[in-house]
Amino acid sequence: MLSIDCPQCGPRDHTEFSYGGDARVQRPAADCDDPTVWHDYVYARENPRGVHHELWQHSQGCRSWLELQRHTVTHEITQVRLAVGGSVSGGSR
Amino acid sequence: MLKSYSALAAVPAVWTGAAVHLSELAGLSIWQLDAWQHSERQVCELLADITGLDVAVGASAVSADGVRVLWAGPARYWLVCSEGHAKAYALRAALDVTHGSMNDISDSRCVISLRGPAAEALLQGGVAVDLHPGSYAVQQVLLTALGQHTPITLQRVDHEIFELYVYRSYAQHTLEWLIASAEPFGVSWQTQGM
Amino acid sequence: MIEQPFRLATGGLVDRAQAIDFVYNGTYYKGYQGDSLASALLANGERVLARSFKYHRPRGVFSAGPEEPSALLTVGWGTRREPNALATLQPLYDGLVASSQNCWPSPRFDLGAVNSWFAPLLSAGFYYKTFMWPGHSAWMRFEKIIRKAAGMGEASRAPDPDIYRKSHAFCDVLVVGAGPAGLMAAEAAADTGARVWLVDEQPRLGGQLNRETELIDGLDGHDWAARRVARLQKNDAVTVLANTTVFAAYDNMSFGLVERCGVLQHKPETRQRLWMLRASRVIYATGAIERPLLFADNDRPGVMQANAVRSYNNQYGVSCGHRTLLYTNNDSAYQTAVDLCSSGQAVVGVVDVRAQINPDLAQQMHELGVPVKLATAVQRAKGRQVVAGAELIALDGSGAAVSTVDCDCIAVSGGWSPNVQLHSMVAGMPGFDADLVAMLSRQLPAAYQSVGACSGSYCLQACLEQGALAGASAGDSLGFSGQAAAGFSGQPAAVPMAGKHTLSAVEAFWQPPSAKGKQFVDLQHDVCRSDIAQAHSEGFQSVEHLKRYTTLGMAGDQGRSSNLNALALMAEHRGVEISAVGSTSSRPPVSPVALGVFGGLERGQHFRPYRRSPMQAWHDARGAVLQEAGLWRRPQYYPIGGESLEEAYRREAAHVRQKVGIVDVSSLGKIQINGPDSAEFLHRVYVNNWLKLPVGKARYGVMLREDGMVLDDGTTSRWGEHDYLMTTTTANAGAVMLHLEHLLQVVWPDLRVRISSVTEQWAGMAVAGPNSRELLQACVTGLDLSNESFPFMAVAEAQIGEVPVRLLRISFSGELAYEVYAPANHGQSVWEAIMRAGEIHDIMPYGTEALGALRIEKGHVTGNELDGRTTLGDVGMAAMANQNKDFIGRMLMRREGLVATDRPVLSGFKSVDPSEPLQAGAILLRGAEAEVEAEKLGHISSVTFSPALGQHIALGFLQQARQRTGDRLYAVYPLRDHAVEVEVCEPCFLDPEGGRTRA
Amino acid sequence: MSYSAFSLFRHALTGNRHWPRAWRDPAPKKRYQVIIVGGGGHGLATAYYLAKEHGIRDIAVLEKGYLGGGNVGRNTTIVRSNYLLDGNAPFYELSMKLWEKLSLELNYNVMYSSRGVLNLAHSKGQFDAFARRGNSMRLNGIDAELLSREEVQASVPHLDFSAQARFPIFGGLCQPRGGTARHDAVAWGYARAADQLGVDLIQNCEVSGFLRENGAIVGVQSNRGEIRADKIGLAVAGNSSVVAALAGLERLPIESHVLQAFVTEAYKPFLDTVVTFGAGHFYVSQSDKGGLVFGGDIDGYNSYAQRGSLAVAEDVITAGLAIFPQLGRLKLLRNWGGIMDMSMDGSPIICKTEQPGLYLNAGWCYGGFKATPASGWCFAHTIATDQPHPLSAAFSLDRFSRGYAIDEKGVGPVPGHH
Ligand SMILES: Cc1cc2nc3c(=O)[nH]c(=O)nc-3n(C[C@H](O)[C@H](O)[C@H](O)COP(=O)(O)OP(=O)(O)OC[C@H]3O[C@@H](n4cnc5c(N)ncnc54)[C@H](O)[C@@H]3O)c2cc1C
Ligand SMILES: NC(=O)c1ccc[n+]([C@@H]2O[C@H](COP(=O)([O-])OP(=O)(O)OC[C@H]3O[C@@H](n4cnc5c(N)ncnc54)[C@H](O)[C@@H]3O)[C@@H](O)[C@H]2O)c1
Ligand SMILES: Cc1cc2nc3c(=O)[nH]c(=O)nc-3n(C[C@H](O)[C@H](O)[C@H](O)COP(=O)(O)O)c2cc1C
Ligand SMILES: [Zn+2]
Repeated sequence: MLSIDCPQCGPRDHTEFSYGGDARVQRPAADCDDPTVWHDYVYARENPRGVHHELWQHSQGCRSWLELQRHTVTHEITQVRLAVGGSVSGGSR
Repeated sequence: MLKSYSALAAVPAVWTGAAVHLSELAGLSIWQLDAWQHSERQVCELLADITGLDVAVGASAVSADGVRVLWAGPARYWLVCSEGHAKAYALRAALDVTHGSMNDISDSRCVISLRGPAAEALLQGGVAVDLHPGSYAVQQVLLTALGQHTPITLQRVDHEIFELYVYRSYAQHTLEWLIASAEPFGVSWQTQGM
Repeated sequence: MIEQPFRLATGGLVDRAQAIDFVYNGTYYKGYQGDSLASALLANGERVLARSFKYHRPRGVFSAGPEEPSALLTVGWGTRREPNALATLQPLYDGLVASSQNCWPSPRFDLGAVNSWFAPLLSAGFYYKTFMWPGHSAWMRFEKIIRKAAGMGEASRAPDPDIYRKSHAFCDVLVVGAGPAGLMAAEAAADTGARVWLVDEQPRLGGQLNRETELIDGLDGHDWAARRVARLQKNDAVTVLANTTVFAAYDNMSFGLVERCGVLQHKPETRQRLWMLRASRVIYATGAIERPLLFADNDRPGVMQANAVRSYNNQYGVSCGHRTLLYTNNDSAYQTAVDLCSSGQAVVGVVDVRAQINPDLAQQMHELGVPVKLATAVQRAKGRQVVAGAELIALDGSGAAVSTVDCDCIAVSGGWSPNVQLHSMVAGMPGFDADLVAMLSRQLPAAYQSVGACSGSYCLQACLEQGALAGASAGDSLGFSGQAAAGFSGQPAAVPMAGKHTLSAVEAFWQPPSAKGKQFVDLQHDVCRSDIAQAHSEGFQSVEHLKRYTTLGMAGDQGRSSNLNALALMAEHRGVEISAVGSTSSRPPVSPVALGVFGGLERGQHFRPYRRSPMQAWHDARGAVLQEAGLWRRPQYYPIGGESLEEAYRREAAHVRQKVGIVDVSSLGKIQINGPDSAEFLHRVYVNNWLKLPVGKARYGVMLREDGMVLDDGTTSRWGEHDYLMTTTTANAGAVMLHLEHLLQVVWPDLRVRISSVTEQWAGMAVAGPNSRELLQACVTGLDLSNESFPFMAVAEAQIGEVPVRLLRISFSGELAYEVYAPANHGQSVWEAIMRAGEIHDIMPYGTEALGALRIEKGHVTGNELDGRTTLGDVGMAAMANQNKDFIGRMLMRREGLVATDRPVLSGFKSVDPSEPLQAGAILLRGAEAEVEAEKLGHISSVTFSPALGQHIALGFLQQARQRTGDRLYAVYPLRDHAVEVEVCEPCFLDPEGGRTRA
Repeated sequence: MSYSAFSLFRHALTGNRHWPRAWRDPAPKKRYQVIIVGGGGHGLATAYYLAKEHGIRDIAVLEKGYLGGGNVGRNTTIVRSNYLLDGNAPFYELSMKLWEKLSLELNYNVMYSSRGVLNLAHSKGQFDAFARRGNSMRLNGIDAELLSREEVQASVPHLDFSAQARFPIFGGLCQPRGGTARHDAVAWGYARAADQLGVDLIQNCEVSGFLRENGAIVGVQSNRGEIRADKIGLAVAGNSSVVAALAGLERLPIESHVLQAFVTEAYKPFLDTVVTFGAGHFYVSQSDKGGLVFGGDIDGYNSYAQRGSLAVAEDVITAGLAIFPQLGRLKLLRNWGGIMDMSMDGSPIICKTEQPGLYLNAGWCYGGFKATPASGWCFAHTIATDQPHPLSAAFSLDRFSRGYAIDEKGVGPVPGHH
């Protein structure tokens, strides 16, 4: 089980969180009309075997969206910060 | 005024021991204050001004004279007081809409008090956060879950006294779970005469 | 009959003053307090307890612990019986009932034993090579027969009546295992002031100390252990649990523990408890188990671990045989000989494969009068049902003839295997240590320590020292200074003294002489040495292939006592080192765990929370039939008399159109939106325009996912300058909230908007029907409900019986209708007030079924239509989107596939015979025949009888629907061999101009 | 040598000492006509059908570990073709047809057991959705039966039909031809049959890079050296993103997630049907050894570690107890994880890629075991002919940009939710 150190609430079991996937995708600008950019935003994903930048929401806690750096083999979490103002992601969550 | 109904009215009284006493704290008002990203300080100052409490930015909980301010998430606070408390209305009147908003969410939560030597162990059955007094101090508020499916707000009011704010629709299920879980310790639940 | 013929006259840690009655295979027996079921059965001379999995060979007790492969019994009776219980780990209690499994009529005489005649055919992987003929379904026929032979114990068919509980737990230092190493570790850690958990799976703490005879600080080992335990139990910061297995280690130092608290009763208050423990440091002190040596018929009851024989002798005061032969490749078995002799048992000899042993040992044996045969091996166990002798063969190459020894117990020691299952779950594979002849986990991350026998230290003194050091350093590393403990010097705790003894010298001995008869490597799965040879010759040579092909190590004991022997055999076949063969992975659980404990109290009705509406009590009192809606249960209809669903909803729906009805809509998601940028936010979230919604008005909106599919729809109303209330569907309430929070926090953090879920704050009810205005005007104060002052889509605050309520003039039913939102605690009384006021208007409550009928008549969509694959265009709302702004889904909704003209779109349908019902899930075809590959034109999504139209109608999706209006098609339902002729019509069946709504 | 009752008997007489190898253990050649990366079910099946159906015998299957050690060797073995969408249904039905004769085809008993797959419905809405699926299946020539509550009870009497059930059973959809197959036997059966057709099965051979000439992929780098080929097919399941990235296919529409599976001790059989409980994410069957094999939802975060968390075990087992309350006393024997290649719409990808010489087979989520025969069949076709097979044409990589996602669940581009 993962333990995520929420900057607002302290270390919590990952079961209190909802996963949001790749944190590196960026919603294109409001005036962007390039379909490939939009396709990549919604469908193309980093999926590294190694450190992954990813979003989690503390949905059963303070409801903050967080950005984590987590290793996808050891599951070690090396950074947690509020996602506020940071990168964005797509799809319905 | 029309009658108010408790979400826990259907749960019959229980007495199998005194290690945990469960009761409903009815008649509380819960006001939710939300600040915008950069106005949290102003909102806290206002809260401090009107309640007379020492509300620091991000403070977990402060209380006095039946008025309580609880941290409820980033830049979000709950003012918990008795129903119709003048301070709540004063605060509402004084809050500048460019700093934040204030909503009455009293009916959205049911508040269950747990007291007794086994209260901590009982809650630990469902809460995945360390409740040992060394890590969870008196006054502190936790936004967490009971089991994997019920979000709750929990405050340790005293060493052996906890107050659990649970969504109203989950309240009866939660109380039934608490009573069943507390069986090995001995538990009492007194329905409010409503 | 003599009572307990194999019970020693004295000795053991059992309480002879407390005799215990128990039943085994229908017969009463006696044992003592402190016995395990295995020790009590052995004391009573019961040696054949079970039949083996594949060949139905007789089996008895092999070990004295959790590694037991053979003595699996069913314990308890009726719904409380537990199949496959380990007799070695089950403490005896008064009234315990146990029985043998996998045999008929009895373990001693078992008809299933015919299997062993076919043994050569049942070699490794035989089922892959046959049962394929005749015909394609040959396997199905053979399978039926094979399944009859499957399985060991029998599961109860009735629900498990016992209670299981779960709890989270936290500590600074977890110590797994309460042998000498674990006890010292726990004590030293506790002395630093850390919060410590000490856990052991045995009923009695002390580990090997209960089995051995070594002295510690001049005390008997078990006595020393008992004192340490007592001291630890006095410390508030220490939790000590017996009968508790740490069954798994997970990421981030979390552990699964199962406490068998009810193990001493047939009908306990709580049977077991799951502890979900998080520790900052862990110290593994899990000990080691003894491996067998291979020889022919080594599965005969009476062939046991030497250490188990010692344990039955010392801990339980039970003799495992009248004439015991020891067979070993290391020193530790000699301890068994010593202990047996000192309790007056006959040891017929020690057979040691080594050519040389420590002279002290030889001397000791000589003094005891125990003959030692060096460079000799046991080649075969004799005896048909139980051991009756042993055939020995000299290993010195002299070709010395085989000799025979009379014995009824062969106590075997093939060396020790450290218990590293937990270590390996997170730290990776253990490696082979050639000196210790064992698999060891050497490299553990800093927070993990391994001490005592599980780290390869078999000397008691070393175990104590390592434990003390590990405990202190764990506490230290967490910053505990030791102040909490009086007398703590900052140094490791004083280590008690145990008698020094030399380390156990062990010599690898993997290739026993071959002899006629099966040599069992994995006793529980009946995997033999020949199976391993066969796997090798067929190319199943990697450990994982070996395991999977032969099923070695895949039984309940997970090959604890067999894996290394098998790996060694494979290494030999392949001509490589054992270290090159590797080992299979260790997985949770370390030993089998009852499923019930994972469920805890979340069973039956408490499997998931039941979310109740504020008006639930009213619905219940009114006899509403409830319908599952996620975690909610909503009134589906309110039957009067013996009404059926069909009758009730038609009545309810008709009534709404004619008079007035009320429906509970509290489960709809409600989201409070505040802040100066709220309008802009809504404008970006919904496809339509939101910048100009005035205060006091509501608007319908549709939101998309970023991929252009409809996410949800609902109305949002504006209550103040910066104050909006959004409603969502019941099903999507959570998803929409998450979506909006994501947008606000991550995508557009600069928007000054705060949202919060207020679903629970408001009880919601819709009052609908031509009489609704008149009715509500009679009970609402503070608001003029006339069409002029409160038109369609207006919203306002008012009171009902002094309760402040919110009124919204919106309509899902297509009638003149209002939604009333009251603070939840007053929901029921407001509902009741409306019912009272409605009496003269003949108000009637209606459920979701009638609600469905009404909305289908209007062509309004719900989850049946918005199934996550629907575009705006599919539901005829493409025009609603404002393409001149950015909104979620704007770009991807334009993709080719989403705007293709052959997409089925929302349409209405009537059955051509108006009395013929339609069914949701039917497929639309041109013809009535359900022909395979017939062109599917669409499907029916929602159906109802429309009281207003007096006929059955439906909504659905149809290709080119608008061109097909008036066409006749078939709604085909091959699952029931059914087809209904339908006429295509507009999706809105009633009042398309909306006159009723606006009346 | 062919397996038969006779060969079993003959070998039994000689102590089973002379069974030949099931497949050779060749050293890799310098070049092949086709390389398949990944010795799981799909890779092996692809090699087999390339050799059998397309006459290409110069093939190597490169497997980084042992054959069948990936998801094919760790799945819950459910085989079915009960799909709603037209992009999926005919493909999985092809698979079903291949399953039905697979043991004979491979001369290896894969123990395909058509014991029926029963999906439970707990509300009218769910039931109607099942009906739509079942009707659609029937029209696609796939067997399906809609069961009332009573019919479900008659077929699986041990389910909880009491008033205690939190989500009472409303009815169900059953595919009688659905069932299970023996996971390992599928891998080994294809391996042995492919080997007999001359395919080189190379174990402990991890592909770590690709060789490129004139813009085309012409071979691989591996821990066993460079190996060249005209065409290279990737069938590496959970590792698809990683291996594809080595070949320059960055950022596939895939996330890798852990899915756990569970097996209990062996008990006398009492459950002869596969049962799935959608409301609680649980599916179960009882193996011929007597163990209950079951699984649930994914752990829910990107991972390449084949291990899961206690919380999911808790959740899955709790759901199991909700429909089978008598399971409480049965014991969990082992619990493991596998890495799912979760795609953006929950459907697979079988196609030629934009990199000349490179072919992709990925995105199987937790449903790729049942697809094994058809996946091999269609992927072999694609590699051999450079054309998509008609039944897998919908599984193209560009379906996302064109707006033709095949989203059975309707949850949108969130891999973890499929
Ligand atoms: C717990 C679980 C339960 C499941 N249940 C079901 C079910 O009930 N029904 C169903 O239909 N499906 C199920 N699945 C899904 C199914 O198992 C997979 O979709 C399917 O097996 C994937 O195809 P495969 O067999 O080719 O994959 P794999 O067996 O994973 O094969 C891929 C191979 O590629 C190898 N590889 C990876 N990288 C490299 C490299 N660089 N070089 C060389 N080789 C490499 C791997 O070692 C692996 O052997 C389940 C999966 C899991 C994990
Ligand atoms: N003479 C020899 O060759 C030899 C060999 C091995 C051990 N020994 C002796 O054995 C002793 C070793 O001491 P120790 O403390 O390392 O081990 P131990 O065997 O005394 O204690 C280990 C304890 O861990 C418990 N345990 C194991 N796995 C567990 C789990 N998953 N959950 C809960 N409990 C678990 C066991 O029940 C046992 O009580 C010493 O006395 C040593 O002399 C001697
Ligand atoms: C259908 C199926 C049944 C299984 N049955 C057993 C079993 O009876 N005993 C066992 O120990 N493991 C069993 N396993 C699990 C394997 O031992 C192993 O854990 C799994 O294949 C994953 O491999 P790994 O644990 O080596 O990573 C089974 C696996 C599958 C897929
Ligand atoms: Zn938080």
